[in-house]
Parts: sequence; structure tokens; C-alpha cells
Amino acid sequence: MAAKTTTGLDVQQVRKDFPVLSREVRPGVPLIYLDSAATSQKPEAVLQAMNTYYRENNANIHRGIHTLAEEATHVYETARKKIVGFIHAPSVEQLIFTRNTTEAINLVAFSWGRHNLSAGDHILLTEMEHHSNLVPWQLLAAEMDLVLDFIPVTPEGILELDEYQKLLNCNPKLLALTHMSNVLGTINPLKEILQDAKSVGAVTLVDGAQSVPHLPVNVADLEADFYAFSAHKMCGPTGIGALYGRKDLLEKMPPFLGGGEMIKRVELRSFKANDLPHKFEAGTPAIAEAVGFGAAVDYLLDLGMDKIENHERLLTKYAMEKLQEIPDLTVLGPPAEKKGGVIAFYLKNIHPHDVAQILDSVGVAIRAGHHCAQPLHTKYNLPATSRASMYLYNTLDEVDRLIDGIQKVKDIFR
Amino acid sequence: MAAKTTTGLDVQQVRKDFPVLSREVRPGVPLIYLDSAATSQKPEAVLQAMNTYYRENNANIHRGIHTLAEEATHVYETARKKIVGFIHAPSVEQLIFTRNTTEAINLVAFSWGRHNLSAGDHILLTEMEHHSNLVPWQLLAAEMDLVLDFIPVTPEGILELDEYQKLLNCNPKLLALTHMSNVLGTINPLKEILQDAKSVGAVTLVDGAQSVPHLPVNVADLEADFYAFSAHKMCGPTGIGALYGRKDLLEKMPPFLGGGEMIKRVELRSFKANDLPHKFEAGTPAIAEAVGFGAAVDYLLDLGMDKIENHERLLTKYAMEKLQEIPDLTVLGPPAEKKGGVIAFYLKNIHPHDVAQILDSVGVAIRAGHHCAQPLHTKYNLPATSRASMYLYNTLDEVDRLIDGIQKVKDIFR
Amino acid sequence: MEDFYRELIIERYKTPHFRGELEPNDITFEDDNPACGDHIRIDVRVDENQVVTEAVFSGEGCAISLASADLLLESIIGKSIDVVKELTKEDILDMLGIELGPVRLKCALLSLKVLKSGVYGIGKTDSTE
Amino acid sequence: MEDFYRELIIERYKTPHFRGELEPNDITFEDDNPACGDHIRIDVRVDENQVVTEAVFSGEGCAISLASADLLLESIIGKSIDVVKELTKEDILDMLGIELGPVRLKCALLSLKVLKSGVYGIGKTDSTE
Ligand SMILES: Cc1ncc(COP(=O)(O)O)c(C=O)c1O
Ligand SMILES: Cc1ncc(COP(=O)(O)O)c(C=O)c1O
Repeated sequence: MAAKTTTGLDVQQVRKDFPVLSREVRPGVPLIYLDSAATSQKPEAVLQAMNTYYRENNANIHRGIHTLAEEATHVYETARKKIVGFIHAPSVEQLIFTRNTTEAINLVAFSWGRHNLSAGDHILLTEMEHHSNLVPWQLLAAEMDLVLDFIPVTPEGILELDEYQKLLNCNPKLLALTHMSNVLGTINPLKEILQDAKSVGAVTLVDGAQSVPHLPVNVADLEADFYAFSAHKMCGPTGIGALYGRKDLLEKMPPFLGGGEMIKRVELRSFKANDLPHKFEAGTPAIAEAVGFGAAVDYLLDLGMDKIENHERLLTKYAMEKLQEIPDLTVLGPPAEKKGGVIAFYLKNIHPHDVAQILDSVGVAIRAGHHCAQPLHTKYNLPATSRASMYLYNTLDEVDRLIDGIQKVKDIFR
Repeated sequence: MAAKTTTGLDVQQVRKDFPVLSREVRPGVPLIYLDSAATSQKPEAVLQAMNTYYRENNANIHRGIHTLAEEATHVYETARKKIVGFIHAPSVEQLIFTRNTTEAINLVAFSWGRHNLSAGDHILLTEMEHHSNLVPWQLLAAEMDLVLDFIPVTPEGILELDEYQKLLNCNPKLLALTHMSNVLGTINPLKEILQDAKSVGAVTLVDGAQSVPHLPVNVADLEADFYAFSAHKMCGPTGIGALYGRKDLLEKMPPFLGGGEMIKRVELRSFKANDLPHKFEAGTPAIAEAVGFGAAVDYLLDLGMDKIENHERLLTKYAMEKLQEIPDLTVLGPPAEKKGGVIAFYLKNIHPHDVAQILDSVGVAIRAGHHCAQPLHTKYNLPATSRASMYLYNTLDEVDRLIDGIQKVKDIFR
Repeated sequence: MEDFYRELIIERYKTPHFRGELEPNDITFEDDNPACGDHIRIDVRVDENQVVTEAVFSGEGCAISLASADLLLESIIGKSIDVVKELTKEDILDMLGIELGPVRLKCALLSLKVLKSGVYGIGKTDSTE
Repeated sequence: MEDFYRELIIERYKTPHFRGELEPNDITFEDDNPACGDHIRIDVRVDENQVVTEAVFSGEGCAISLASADLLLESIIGKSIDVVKELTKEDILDMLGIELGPVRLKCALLSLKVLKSGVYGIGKTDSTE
């Protein structure tokens, strides 16, 4: 099976950009990395951008007058601009650097939630949420006595939009949902969903951890109020993520963490918060990581998000076909046309842990477990599933290796 | 002036480990980096550790079965062990990775503070605190109606311990103070101070942002309840810091941020928190940064913290002597014996911004401003000061260059 | 593959020798591994000298956790409770004859954790970790 | 150094030509740069044609901010308020004749910010940033 696809992406060329992809898991067993939904690999360009920062410009940012401090401030703020451009946010003040998607969502829960909600208010979530878009709301609900509602998921892995309409009758103050499921692969019809939420006056938060890396995303066009994502899933470094927010909401929100950078003026017993976006960035930020994040965005834009999306569609379609030919194997979620490159499945009478471990022995790295979406697994009555997830550097050959590996699992357990 | 010191540290050798130190700020003007209190430079070994992680082991940690996930988990947890060893913490469960010192302090304010304090309770701070150890308590005080007390600082820059004893009569529930001032350089007599706080039943938090990089620190011996610090000030990367905590306190504290990793089990409307330290690490952590943090600790231990401390003492003593010879120049803080390598000063009739900028033109990087300690500056009636701060890679020659630079400033403004 | 899935493991997983429940019993305990949803219950009968006469397990899990439960129980029949108390992680790994990473180690040790919890009365045992 | 501290700047800092306060005045405003504690107040008098006849500043600050205040006020005397409204960051930088990083830029532009705030009535002007 040729690895060359007809999507315009030269995958063999792309693969050369990622040092880890030439690694052998053990002697003679090359790595087949199919765990990008957990975290993506990083191209050399991203590592070099961070190295250059540390070797040439490293300093603490803002307020510094010396050359390095000015350079560091410049590269940090330039990275912010790049990311703002990548998601088509209207202004740099609306892009706050966080540690990851999880912190971004918690920021909204703590700062927006605690100051805009009151006992009895409804928050609308979905049954397909990642723990990171569940637990912050559970904590808030427990503290403030809020009601959590959930848009159900069909057996096929699609949001039940009729139920959604009914739940809107509870007048939720917030709708928080994922753009793309990290288990089912489902890409939710976000624009319509957000529109309907707005029409009942709900504020909307989108968990974009799985979408921003894989699809062209335009937050302005989607009219999302908050949009959260992580660099490490989109070719960027660990330790940094971002929260986009609607300007008037961000302006009215009180600070989240207190400390350096987020202040304008401090007295012993009071302070004046800084302007956006610094108001929400307390302490020395992840400067080198911002630089790496910016380089990741440059890298993705250089290749073209549409090409990346097409390439992943091709891989997904092919993998779905092949997987569905395997007896006793069930794939979760909707058909290939409606999903991104995340494929969770289970094999009759074989535990996903055993699947993952035997696959690892032939070099194929997939994940087994509940993928931080335990309620979804509970709903489907599955303690765990196996999950293969794909990205721009994966090939059709690698899908074949996955299929061969699964065959081997079945042989062992025959 | 020879750069070789008699402290056992081969500074010329050390300098070779830091790529940025061979940089010229502009053609013919080499960098003299005297801003390590803001952030330190990074040795090549730290960059290589992170590069190796990204090029060979990068994966998301915990729960992963494939080789890379196991390796990533291993290096992440190994880094934790190294840092635990570095500060002599009793166990790995007591060391939580945060973004920086600031987040570590906020974690305590949110999780310990909000669940252990009530209206009217006193929190005891000092007048020399960094904004990161002020604003979190201001936010909490405003929310919970707490009283903030402050141990005063003498004109010489020392805590007024008599006043401290009186303030203990208010029965503070918490004492939060810095180990070493980032402006005055004052190293507080922590052990006695903490003992006294304990004797009135106060929980203690130490801001170790400036101490852990420069002195051997033993949290067990100090008997601090919480101890916070940042990797980026101790040769490590940006984007990661740590909170050490007393085990029984951490165990009783509710989670801070909610999301992946920090849970054991999640249902739609409830969750069970994970064991320590994971309970406080929500979402994908700063994995590569932890690896870099561990490498930084290895680097410092390899050289020897006692040697580093001695070297800095020598530099500080020399710099203090030279600075005090300059007419119209005033140094803040106590004499050299009582302080670390942080020297804030001001020149009569010359604004610190102008000092910093002219010094930059001769390659000397210092900081000008309130150094995130505005109340301390207000107390001394200074809107801003200039600050030179030193680390293991600085030399006596560089101090001479600083002195020459200050002379130039004075010439220009003569 | 041979490294991880020795025939013994697959065989014991598919046709365990000590699967079942005992009512009444002298010792019973159950627990789970939240990371993967594995759940194991162990029932034990002892004679008047505190020597194990019967032991069975029930529950759900991966091949590693169920095979190690089966092998563990086989090894304790005829042993005194005091000997059972001395069992360690290494004993389990020896029985399985494979090396395991940290995640799978938890699978392999679940049955030992359950057994020890039963033997020591209730509660968590950290000694198996 | 010549780049940053042209003689003109030092001279105007040490012996400003337009330092003082005017009471009464037609336009007055003050503001500060929280990053460094600089504080500037500007007082202006205009004639019946809205042409600036007198302008002075007071306050505290670094050489860059005070020199730029002095040069700025010199440049507006005899100009109409409409012309003052059109002044930009570039005009200030041209007067100073130096290049500045982002932090010092705020120092240099403080007086323009204060002047424009006064001229436009009260409030912040973002146009100078
Ligand atoms: C004494 C002190 N505390 C806290 C901080 C805050 O550290 P960070 O910005 O890494 O959170 C600093 C450094 O700026 C400091 O010097
Ligand atoms: C849908 C979804 N949301 C949130 C997250 C959490 O991202 P992070 O761990 O980077 O905070 C993930 C990734 O694990 C995800 O897949």
C-alpha cells in the first residue's frame, strides 16, 4: 500500500520533519505512532524555535528594558499574534495563554462562572465530554448549587439534537461542549448548536482540544464565546495552551490567579488588574513554550490546514474500511464522513489493555482505557476501549500495520 | 580583575555551558547578564534533555501502555524524584508540579485557603513580598473577609522581628513569606520565624522563588508547611514550577483545577479525586518542562549548591564594595553578609529606566522598575530602582563592567 | 510478543483453574483498578491452622490481571496465611515470567492487593506497590 | 549610547524649557505610566481660534519621558488644536531622534497620551499606542 496520498500533502516529506518518527521502539521494530489524540509529535522546527529562544533571547518579559528582555517580550507577543491569526480571533487581547485546555476551561469556570452564576442555574454539557470539560463544572456546581444537564449521545455517537432543543428550555446560562470528541471522533455541528444556545441567552464555551489541531477553525465565524485548546496536540510543546474569549466577557471577568504580570498597580491590601490579556496571565509565563506554540502554528499553516484535514480524512476512511472488515471488532462513533481521525474500537473477549500491549510489541502505539471520557464509556457499558488516532504524519501503510497488529492480537487470543 | 574565584567553582568552565553567554548584544558588545533574579539562563544540558525527550520519548503520560507513554511517564516521575531530593522533601507525593511560583501560591490560596479560613481570620505577610505572594491573599481576603497583617521591614531591609512577635498575638491562621527578597536580597531567618508561627498554630507558606536557585534548601529541616518555587530561575525551563506541601494538609485539601489526570473515577455529575500528587495536576502536564527541571537540578547538584552559594557570596561582597564607593548611589537592603546576590540601587536624580537603558547600550542587562514589589518601593518612597542580580555564571569582571557602566550613566547625566 | 503474552498467561486467562465464588468463606475481598475498570473478588477458606484450603476469584479484567489472579491463588493453596502475608510484587512477576511497565504492573498486582486486603482485614495495602 | 541619549534629550531633561503649571488654563490633564511610576501633568492655554498660546508640563519621570514632554510642548505652541489631534507616535520619535523598545516607547509617549486626553476631553486615547 503506497504511503503517498492524493491529498496534496507530501507525507514522506512531512515525516522527515519529526525526529521521533524514525525511532525504533525496540531493535528492528519501527514506531507506528497512532496516539496523536493524546499528544502529537513535534517537528524539528518547533524544537529549534525553542532552542534558539533559550540560546539567544532568553529573559523575563514585559517591563524589561535590556535587549534580551525586549527580544523575549517581542517573540512572546509575536507568538500570541500567530495563534490569534490561526483561529481568526478578532484581537490579541482576546487570547490568553494557559497551561493547557484544562486550565483554560477552569479559568472560565472560576472567573466567569463564579461571578455570573447563582444557585439553581443550569449548565448544559454533553455526554461525550472529556473529563476536562466535566470536572470543572462539577466542582462549580457543587460549590454554587448549579444544575448540570447533558445532551445525550446516540448509540451511533452523535449528539441528540432534539433533546438539545428540549434542554434549552431550562434556559442554561452556559453551554460547554467539545468541537470534536476524543473517543468517537464525532465533529459536532457547532455553528448551529452555538446559534441555538445564543438564542436562549446562554454563553458558550467550546473545548477545541481535538479540533484546532486537525481542522481549520474560525472562532469569529463560529461566534463561540470561549474557545480552549492545547499546543501539545497540534505539534507544539507541552506546558502551554490558550483560551480565546469574547472581549466584553473577558473585560468584565475578575482575575483568576493573582501575582506578577497580571497587575497594573499593587498596594499592601489592594491591587488594580492589568489590561487584557495580561489580566489573566499571572507570574512568569511559559515564554519558550509560547515561542514553540507559534512555531507549531507556522508549521501547520505552511503545510495548509485544508491539506492536513484532507489527508486525515483519507486515512480515517481507509482505516474505518479495514477495521470494519475484522470479525468481532466494533468501532465506536459515526461513519467516516462525520468524524475526525480518532477511532475507538473493541474486540470481543479481549481487553483493550491486552490489545494495546500486543500492538506495542509490534511497534504500534495506540491508547487503551477510557480516554478521560469515562461517563461516555459507562453509557456504552464499556469499561475501556482501544483508540487509534491519526495526524498529518501518518500513512496508509501505518494503518495496514495497525490492521496486521490487530490480526496478531486475535491470533494470540484465538 | 581575574574571573577565577577561590570558591571552588570554575566559572569559566560553567560559562561554556550557557550558550547565551557568548552572545553579543550588538556587534562588538558582549552580553553581561545581571538579571538572573528575573529569570536565569539555561545550560545546554537542560536544552538537550528536553530535545531528547521530544525527539525520542514524547507521549502523553500515565495510563498509557505503549513504549513511548511508559518512557514519558518514567522520565516525568523521575524528574519529580530529582526535585524532591533537591529540596529534601520526605516523599514524592508531596511535590506538585505547577506553572511557576505564582500558581503554586494561588493553589494554596484556592485549595487550602478557601477551605480552612473564615471571615475575620488573619493572614500574616511581610512588607517585602513579591506581588505573587500578595495578590493571591488580597483576592482571598476580599472574597472571604480576611484580615491581612504585614511584618514591617526596617529601613535597612530586615524584617522587624519584635513587631512579628506582636502580630503573632492576632493568631494568624497563615504566615506566608519569602525566603529571600527579590529586591533587598535579604535572606530571612526562616527557621526561627516558622517555629514561632507554628507555636501559635499558624500554617506556613514560604515563597522560595529566590532561595531554591541560590542556597541549599531543606524543607524538612525548615519544617515549612508549603514551599513554592520556579524552574526558570534555577537554570530550568519556563512553564514549570513546584509546590511542596505537608502531607496531611495536602491530603485534606480539595482539588484545585478539575480535569484529566487529577481523577480516579468520573461520572456525569461527580468524580473521585486521584491520589497525591496527581490530585493537583489537572490536564496534560508540562512534561518536557519537568524533564528540563530535573536536568537543571542535576546540573546544579553536579556543581554543588554550596559552591554556587559561595561564589555568589563572593560576587555580592565585591559588587557591594564597588557600588558603595560610587557617589550619589544608594544600595537597598542589608550588608553583603546578610543577603543573596540581588542588589537594588538608585542614583540621585537619574531615573532607573535611564540607568538600565544606558547600561544596556554597553551590554549590561539589569532590571529597572518595582520588580513586582511595589508596596516595598512605596514604603521606601521610591517609584522604581535598578537591580543587578547574580548567578553561578557571573564573574568579578562582569561586576567591573557594571561599575564602569554606572560611571558612564553618571557621565552622561553630569 | 512472547515476552508479554506467554502461552501460560493466555491459557490461564481463557481457562482459569480457580475461577468462582465461595459461600460461606473465611476471607473475602474485592477491589478494582480504576485505570482500566478491572475488578476482582477473591474468596478464601482456611482450616483450623490458618492454612488455605480453597481459593477462587471472580470479576472482569485483562489477561494479565486475570491470569495473575489464577496463578496467585494456585500458589497459596496449602500455604499458611502468614506465608500469604509475605508475598511480594516479585513473586507475582516470577509467576507471570514477564516484564511489565507501570500501567500493566497495576493490572498484574490487582489480585495480590485484593488478597492482602482480605488477609489483613479490610483496608488498602501499600506494600504491594 | 548616542543612539539612546542624544545630547538633546539629556539637555531637555536637565533644563526643560516648558516646565511649570498654568492656572487658570484651558486644557489640563494628568496621567501616569504604571510600569515605572512616571507621572505627567500638562496645562495648555489656547486663543479664540483654538490655537495653542502656552503649554507647560509638570511631574516626575525618566529622561525620555520628560524630554519628550518638553519637545512635544515646544512643537505645539502656535499650532491649532486640530493639528495637535493629528500628532502620532512617529512625530514623537522624530523629535527624539532615537529608536525605542516597547517599554521605553511607553515612557516616550506618555506626554502625548496626556496631551491628547486633555484635548479630546477626558478619557484614555488608544490611538497613541
Ligand atoms: C520572591 C519572588 N516570589 C515570586 C516570584 C514569582 O515567580 P514566577 O513569576 O516564576 O511565578 C518571583 C519572581 O519573579 C520572586 O522573585
Ligand atoms: C476533547 C478533549 N478535551 C480536553 C482535553 C484536555 O487537554 P489537556 O490535557 O491538554 O488540558 C483533551 C485531551 O486530552 C481532549 O481530547
